[in-house]
Amino acid sequence: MTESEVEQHTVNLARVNDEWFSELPDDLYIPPEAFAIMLERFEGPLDFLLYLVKKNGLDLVKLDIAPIASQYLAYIKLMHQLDIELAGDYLVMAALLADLKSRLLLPAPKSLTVEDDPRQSLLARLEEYARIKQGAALLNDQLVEGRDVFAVTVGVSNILPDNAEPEITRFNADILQLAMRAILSRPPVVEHRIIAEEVPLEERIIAVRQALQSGKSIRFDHLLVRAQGRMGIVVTFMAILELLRQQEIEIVDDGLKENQNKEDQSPSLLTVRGLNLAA
Amino acid sequence: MQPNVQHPEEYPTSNLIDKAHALRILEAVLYASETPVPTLVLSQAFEDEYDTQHDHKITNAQIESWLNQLSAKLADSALELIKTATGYRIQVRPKYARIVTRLWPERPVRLSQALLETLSVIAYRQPVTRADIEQLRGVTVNSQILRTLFERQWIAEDGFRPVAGRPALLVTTKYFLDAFGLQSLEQLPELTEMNQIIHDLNDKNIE
Amino acid sequence: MQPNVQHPEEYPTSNLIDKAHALRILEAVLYASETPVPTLVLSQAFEDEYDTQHDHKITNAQIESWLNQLSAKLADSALELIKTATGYRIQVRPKYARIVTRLWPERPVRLSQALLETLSVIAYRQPVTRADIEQLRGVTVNSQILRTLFERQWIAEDGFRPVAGRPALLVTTKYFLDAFGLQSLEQLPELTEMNQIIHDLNDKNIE
Repeated sequence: MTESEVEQHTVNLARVNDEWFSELPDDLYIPPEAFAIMLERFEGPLDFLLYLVKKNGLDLVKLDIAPIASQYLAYIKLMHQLDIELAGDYLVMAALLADLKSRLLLPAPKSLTVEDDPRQSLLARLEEYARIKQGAALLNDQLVEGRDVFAVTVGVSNILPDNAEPEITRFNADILQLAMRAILSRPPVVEHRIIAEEVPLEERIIAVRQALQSGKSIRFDHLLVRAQGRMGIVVTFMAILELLRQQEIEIVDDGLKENQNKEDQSPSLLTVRGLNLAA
Repeated sequence: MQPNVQHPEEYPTSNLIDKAHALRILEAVLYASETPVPTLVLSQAFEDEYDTQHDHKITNAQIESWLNQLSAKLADSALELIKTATGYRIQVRPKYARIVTRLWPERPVRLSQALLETLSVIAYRQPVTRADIEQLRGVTVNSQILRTLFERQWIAEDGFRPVAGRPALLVTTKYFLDAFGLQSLEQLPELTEMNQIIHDLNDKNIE
Repeated sequence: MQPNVQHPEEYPTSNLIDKAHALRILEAVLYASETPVPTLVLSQAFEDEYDTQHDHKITNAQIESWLNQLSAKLADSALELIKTATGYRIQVRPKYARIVTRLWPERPVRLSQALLETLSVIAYRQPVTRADIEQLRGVTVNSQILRTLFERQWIAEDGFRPVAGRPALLVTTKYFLDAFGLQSLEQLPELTEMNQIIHDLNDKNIE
């Protein structure tokens, strides 16, 4: 997009939305796609607000919040129009600022004291956030072990001077299994955008019914379809509950054996068996 | 390695201790330790070595004097001796961090802006709840960041706020102080005046 | 301790290199390393430092000469430079090992959850890179923990993954098996539990 195109674009926008775009800040000449990138640079709406405050060279203490609120709202509105996805935090702040602006437009009641000034709480938040941000910068300036300095640990010679029998501490290998299970049972950390494939309950009921038709016992995990993922596990379990309710199947092993009998360490899983429906 | 009692007048109580040997004992302990070594542990190293034989105590002043000499001995090396919250630590000087991080790019601790801000709230405003952090930063607290901070043992829970839901109160730990080369929370860099902050942040953001 | 450039004629190609500085670079690398350092890695440490400036390579002979000088520098200390099968390492001399092991006799006893989890990932999923461990555990790998595992010789590096950065592959050792009373890796307790199944399914979904 050339500069003149951007300009044209902006002028058009200004005509459509006089409320928002009559106060457009100069740097709206940023190409729209740059907005998304710009947003990523901020740690949230307060950070963004602080940026606007700084850019305008305003004294935060004497600040008239109205122009900043307008700028913020203008940005949010524009980003919305450009279909740039915004975190909810930004919209919450926009609502707050819009509310603040509308209240400031009303004639100030006589009784309004400094403490009641709705600007105060926002300014206090901004100030406090600015301090936190400064604290973050100061912490970042520290010499951090593992980043700027590296703690020295040298090994100790393995040759024992007196040839003494080293005291070997033995560990139970089960603690490794427990640790691994702890890791595996945690929800995945990375947030994946998984479009959840619907797993129809009806399909699962039919599948489980078919699998158990011959009256044999099947362990729960063998009833699953890998491609169905976690949702498949949940829906398959629901299917089993439904079939139990209809008395088409019965439980052979409830999978709780391990807890009841500590001697028996063998893994235990829910196992079900089909009942003879003809009977 | 030879006994070398050059300055008996300086430490009359420990004239039986060979200074060079004492420095080597301190070295062994400081270099081998995985964590900063408190003075108490350093003096224990000497107890085993000397007290039973010579029936006198090594004073902390004596140990500190030796530590100063050890520090001087490191002046020409890539290492330095520093004092942190939990004790003394020998570390590779910051000047050489570039080489270390280049050789082991996967190793260095990375501190994201979000992590630093979260840590800043906890460090400067402790004790705080998760909700406090959200309120102060204006964004949802990233669980991943808290988990990392807990994992590094830089933060810990310390009681709860007696309100509905009894939210846990978060504080920084001595390991946080160790990692940031601080001896106490009083040594946290001071936050300056508001106008100065705005000014500084301006410079930072423009980068 | 003083810079001491006595033999410039020995290494004419590197006469522009300040020997004292070279020794400090070697120190930084050897002390910061969690494992013995191969000569190759030592020479990499000098690449950025000198080659671009002076347009010449540091030879292995040059490095070995410096290592000898470093070793001499350690003569009066509690430390020594040794060459192992996999590279050079600085360690506490046997004479002082006793003091260290006496101070921390409990050293091997307490295994933190973070250490156990790191170890179990290496044990069950070997060979793994550091990044693999981070991915699975969801937190940054603590260098201190790896250092401890290396020091106990429970884990070792075994080659590298042929991707960018050539990250080292970690495996468990026979000392690990000894410590956990196992004859072989096949004896590790099996993970045929529900969470394994869920985990596998997750992997599948993410791919």
